[in-house]
Amino acid sequence: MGKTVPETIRHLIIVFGVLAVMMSIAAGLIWVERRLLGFWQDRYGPNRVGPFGILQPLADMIKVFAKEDWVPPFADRPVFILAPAIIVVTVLLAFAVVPFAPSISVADLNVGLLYFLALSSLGVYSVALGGWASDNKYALIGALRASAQMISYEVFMGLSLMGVVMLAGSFNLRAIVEAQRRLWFVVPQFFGFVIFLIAGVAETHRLPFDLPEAESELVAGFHSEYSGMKFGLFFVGEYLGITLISALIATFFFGGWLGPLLPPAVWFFIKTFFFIGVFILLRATLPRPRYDQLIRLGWKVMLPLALANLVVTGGIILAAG
Amino acid sequence: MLSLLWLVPALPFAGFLALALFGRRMGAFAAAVGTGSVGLSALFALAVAAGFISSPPPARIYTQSLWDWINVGGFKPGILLYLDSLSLVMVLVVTVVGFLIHLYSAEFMEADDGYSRFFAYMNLFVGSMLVLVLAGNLLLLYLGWEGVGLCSYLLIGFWYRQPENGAAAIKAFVVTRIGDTALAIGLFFLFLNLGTLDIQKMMNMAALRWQAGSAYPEIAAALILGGALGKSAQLPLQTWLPDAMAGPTPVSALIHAATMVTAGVYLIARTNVIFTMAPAVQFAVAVIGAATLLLSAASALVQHDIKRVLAYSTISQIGYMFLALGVGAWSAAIFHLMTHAFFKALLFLGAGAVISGLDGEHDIFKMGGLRRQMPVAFWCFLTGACSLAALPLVTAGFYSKGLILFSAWQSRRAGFWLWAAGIAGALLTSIYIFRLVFIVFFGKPKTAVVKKPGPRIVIPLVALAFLSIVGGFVNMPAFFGVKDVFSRFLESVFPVPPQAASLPETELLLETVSAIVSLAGVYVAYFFFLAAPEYSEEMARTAPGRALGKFWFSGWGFDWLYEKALVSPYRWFARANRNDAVDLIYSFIAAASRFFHYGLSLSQTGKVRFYAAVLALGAVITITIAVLAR
Amino acid sequence: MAAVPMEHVFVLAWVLFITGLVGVLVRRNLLFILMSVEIMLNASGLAFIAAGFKWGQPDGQVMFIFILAMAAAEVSVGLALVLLAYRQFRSLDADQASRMRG
Amino acid sequence: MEGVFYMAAAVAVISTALVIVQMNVVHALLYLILSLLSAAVIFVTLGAPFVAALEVIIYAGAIMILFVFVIMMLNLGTQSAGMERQWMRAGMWAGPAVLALLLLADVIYMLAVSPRVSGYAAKAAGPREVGIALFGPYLIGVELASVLLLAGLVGSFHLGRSVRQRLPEEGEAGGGEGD
Repeated sequence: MGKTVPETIRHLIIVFGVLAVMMSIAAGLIWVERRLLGFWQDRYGPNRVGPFGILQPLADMIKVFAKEDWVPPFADRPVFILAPAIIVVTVLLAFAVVPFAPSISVADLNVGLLYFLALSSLGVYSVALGGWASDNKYALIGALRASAQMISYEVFMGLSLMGVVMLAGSFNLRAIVEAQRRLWFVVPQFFGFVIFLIAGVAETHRLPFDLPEAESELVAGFHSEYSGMKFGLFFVGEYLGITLISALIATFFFGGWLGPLLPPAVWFFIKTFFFIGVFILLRATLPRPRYDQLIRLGWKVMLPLALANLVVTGGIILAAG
Repeated sequence: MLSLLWLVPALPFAGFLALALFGRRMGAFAAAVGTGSVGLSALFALAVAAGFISSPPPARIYTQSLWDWINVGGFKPGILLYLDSLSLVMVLVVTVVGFLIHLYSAEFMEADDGYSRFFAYMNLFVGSMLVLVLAGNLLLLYLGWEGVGLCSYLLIGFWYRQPENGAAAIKAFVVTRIGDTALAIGLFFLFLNLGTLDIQKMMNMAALRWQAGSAYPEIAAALILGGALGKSAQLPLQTWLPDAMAGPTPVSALIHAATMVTAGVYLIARTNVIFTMAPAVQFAVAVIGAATLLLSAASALVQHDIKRVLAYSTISQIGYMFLALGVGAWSAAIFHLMTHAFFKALLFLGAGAVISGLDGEHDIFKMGGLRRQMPVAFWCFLTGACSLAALPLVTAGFYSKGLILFSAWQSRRAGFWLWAAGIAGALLTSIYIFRLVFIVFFGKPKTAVVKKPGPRIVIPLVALAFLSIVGGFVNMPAFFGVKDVFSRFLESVFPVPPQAASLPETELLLETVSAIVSLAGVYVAYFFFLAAPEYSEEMARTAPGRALGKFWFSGWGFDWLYEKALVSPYRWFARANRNDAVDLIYSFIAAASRFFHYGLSLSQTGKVRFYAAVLALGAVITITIAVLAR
Repeated sequence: MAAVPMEHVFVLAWVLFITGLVGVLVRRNLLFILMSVEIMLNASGLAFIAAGFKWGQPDGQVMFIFILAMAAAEVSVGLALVLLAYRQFRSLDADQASRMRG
Repeated sequence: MEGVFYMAAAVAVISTALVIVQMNVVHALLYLILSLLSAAVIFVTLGAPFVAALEVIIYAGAIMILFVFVIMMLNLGTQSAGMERQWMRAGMWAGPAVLALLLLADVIYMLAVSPRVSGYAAKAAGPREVGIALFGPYLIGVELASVLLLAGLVGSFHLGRSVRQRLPEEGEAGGGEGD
């Protein structure tokens, strides 16, 4: 691969830049979420550390790193340690294909969308193995729930994106963004957007679909036995997941970096943060459904809807030639 | 008019379908459907005939192609209806006589359980027979041929609860099947050598390709003759017909007298070109006809069963037709076929009236004096008998039989002997039929009459009696100075018979001789069976008389001969081979596979890994072989 | 693109396949047997992909997709059977199945 | 890319070998997933990124998670590892080893005698070509595969159902999904 030295350097800068930005966003979200929740619930949230409590993530980080790294003696040690790493690694790897701006993306794969789906499907292992390795019945039940939920929702997450692929005619994320120059795909693919949003919430097992870790019934679900930095990795992984899904919603349905006046990257971050806000708003407002309701919603409503969306889209594209 | 032709066979088939599907629920209405469909068919046939005669189609041939039956590799027999004067005559005979017999059956079979079944079979028969006579190619003809054979089987065994009826049906089926097989081989032979089964094309092709008298036409004619012999109950396949009387009497009248048994005659007439080109076989036809007519007329002389007398009589009369065919008098044969259809149907129906009148009595020696008790039946039967005996001038039989005898006389080959056989047969015919008349209708009454024939029986009888008289007037001998309408009508189909140097005087002489012979027969019958029956009884008591009577009664011992020569050895072989030598091979295979099966079932351990290992081993061996064999 | 010799890819596919085969033959645990079968399927899929790459034809990938579909069906039924067998025998021993008759 | 191929191949071989000698099912499964992921990397080096993605999504992501799911449902205790150890005796390796060697001999012979064909087609087939082939000449295959999947669906559904009906008190042994 004959690349010139400046190109290689530019590439490395992008790689590490994205990594740094994502990690700091994830950390920053700890503060953002708590502040926003406080705002919507008419209370303050963290406001002691630094101005507006903005240094709260730093304080949390110190706390987490300082805690004892403890593995329960009954746990399956290697798997127990491996599990939290998986989610962070897979989500960070998934960011590789996200186009932040026309020239800023780690990898410009022509099967970028499939790459994202592949990595998001691997993220299940983190939860499942973590729960299993803990050798704790709450954790195991949480893990079972998580894997069933994530397999189910992965199916139509993929299906909902196929409409976008059909319209753009490519799996490449950059090409998908370029295809939205005239019209954001949220208009022709409104159902695809709704399905993807719901599936994204379920994939990141955020409220209201956080049944794998439902505190009220399962203590803390799959990460009951985790503490210290391993717990921190799950936590960071969740925020990274939210960011990823938001970024992808922006990419797939809201024209990615496209926008007037402002630089492309700014538009991209504006859209992404908007959807992060939507995620937090969902957490603040919606109640948690029962587990069987969740699965039923997935298979009996979302899947038919996704299929119908696919058929109609395909039919219209065929009819329009 | 002519385009209505397809309706003629279609209506009886429609009737059959309706009866077969809904017959059980129809009750008495079944007769209306059965008779009505054939009646309509007869009306259409008459309309077609009117059209055919008033405005003849070009070349006097009308074809109607309904659809392609098969189309495979150049073999393309269509459902093709073919109407010329010959098939028109046959269609008229079949539909008109068929209609009258259906009408008769409506009353005759009224009390029977299988009323609708009977009409279904009868309609199927009429339809098949019409297909047979209207067929434009031999394959379709063969379809009709087998169809009538099937109906014959079904109707002979109509009262299937009695085992002997079933046996008679099977016998009829099997014996005719021998002839059918010959015919089927003949069809293959013709198709192989002429490349078509379309009758007209085939005849033209045969005339072009084959030399008269060479082996090809002889073989083809012999095979066709085989089929005709079986269906028309001629020597040596005649044994089934007397037994076929087990069926209901209208069946005997329709199938075993008027129509089906004459199919052989029709077939030979239809393929007359081939027979003309095969003089040896044609002569054989004449000889077989002559022999059959003598043999069965003699048998008819000694029967006690009224229907068996008529059955032997039928064989004998068809023998006359074969004789005519054999000497090349095609139109004479068809003429006799037509008149015979009228008077023999009449005789059977009359006999049926007598039988049902006497509550199922078949033995003529238990009848007697019915002349007064059943006058209508008597007069009609007498008309039929006169026609059969060929009483001069007034009967149809006289003209048709006379024409045959005249033609036989003219034959270049053994003409005198064939004529002599015919005239001897005529004497015997006259004797046996009037023996029947005198025994049944004269003398003292022996059995009480329980049932008088109703109108639906009387009308067909009278109609047929009428036809039996006037049917002959269409073709009078030349010396009457009247045109021979019938022969001329058929001229377009048949080649002109070889005209020997004979004068009308010869014909007059011959007709006179046959008239005298038939009258003499009547007198002989009168003398032996009415005026002085003791003489005949005396004669029957003497040793040679008894032996001869027994011999003739059994139909010249053909059944006995076949039983000994064919059936018994076959049965013996079947018994000896009860365990089927060929089967041993297969049971050995079965035993071997069972053996290996037990061996292999040992390998069924239930251990999946063992299976996988063996599978892998097998794959490795296969791959190794494949690799090394490269 | 890559200049990996085709023979190397096939040897790799062979090694993976044989590993799976040995796994099927050696292990008694039904789950291990199923996994070994998956290894074998994957190895054959690898061979298809390699052949398709060699000729620049999509057929190899098509075959792999069929193998995927087949594997999905096989695993879903196989695992249901494993669950059933476990409930029946309280064990995952494949040889336990030889107790079944009929 | 060559280096990537050989590294991935080494990972695949080692992890696959580890799959079949593991005592713990979950560990074996993790090695299997690793093997599949390295296979996906190999696919990418062989110019088939589309299939590589499918391998990860379906094989590693869906099929293997089913295994995890079933293992979690069975929830085998620690005694199963001991059982495995007991089942795995040294003698068991002999037969398979012989078979493997035979096959090896076949393969080496084949590779030795077959003519060396070097070089690759200029262009690798992308997702578009695969899709066109799938819904063109292989349409019947796609239909059959869908029928097969349907049969698998019905079959596993039936198997899963009948357990509950026959053994109602043991149906709860599976745990999780009911509550």
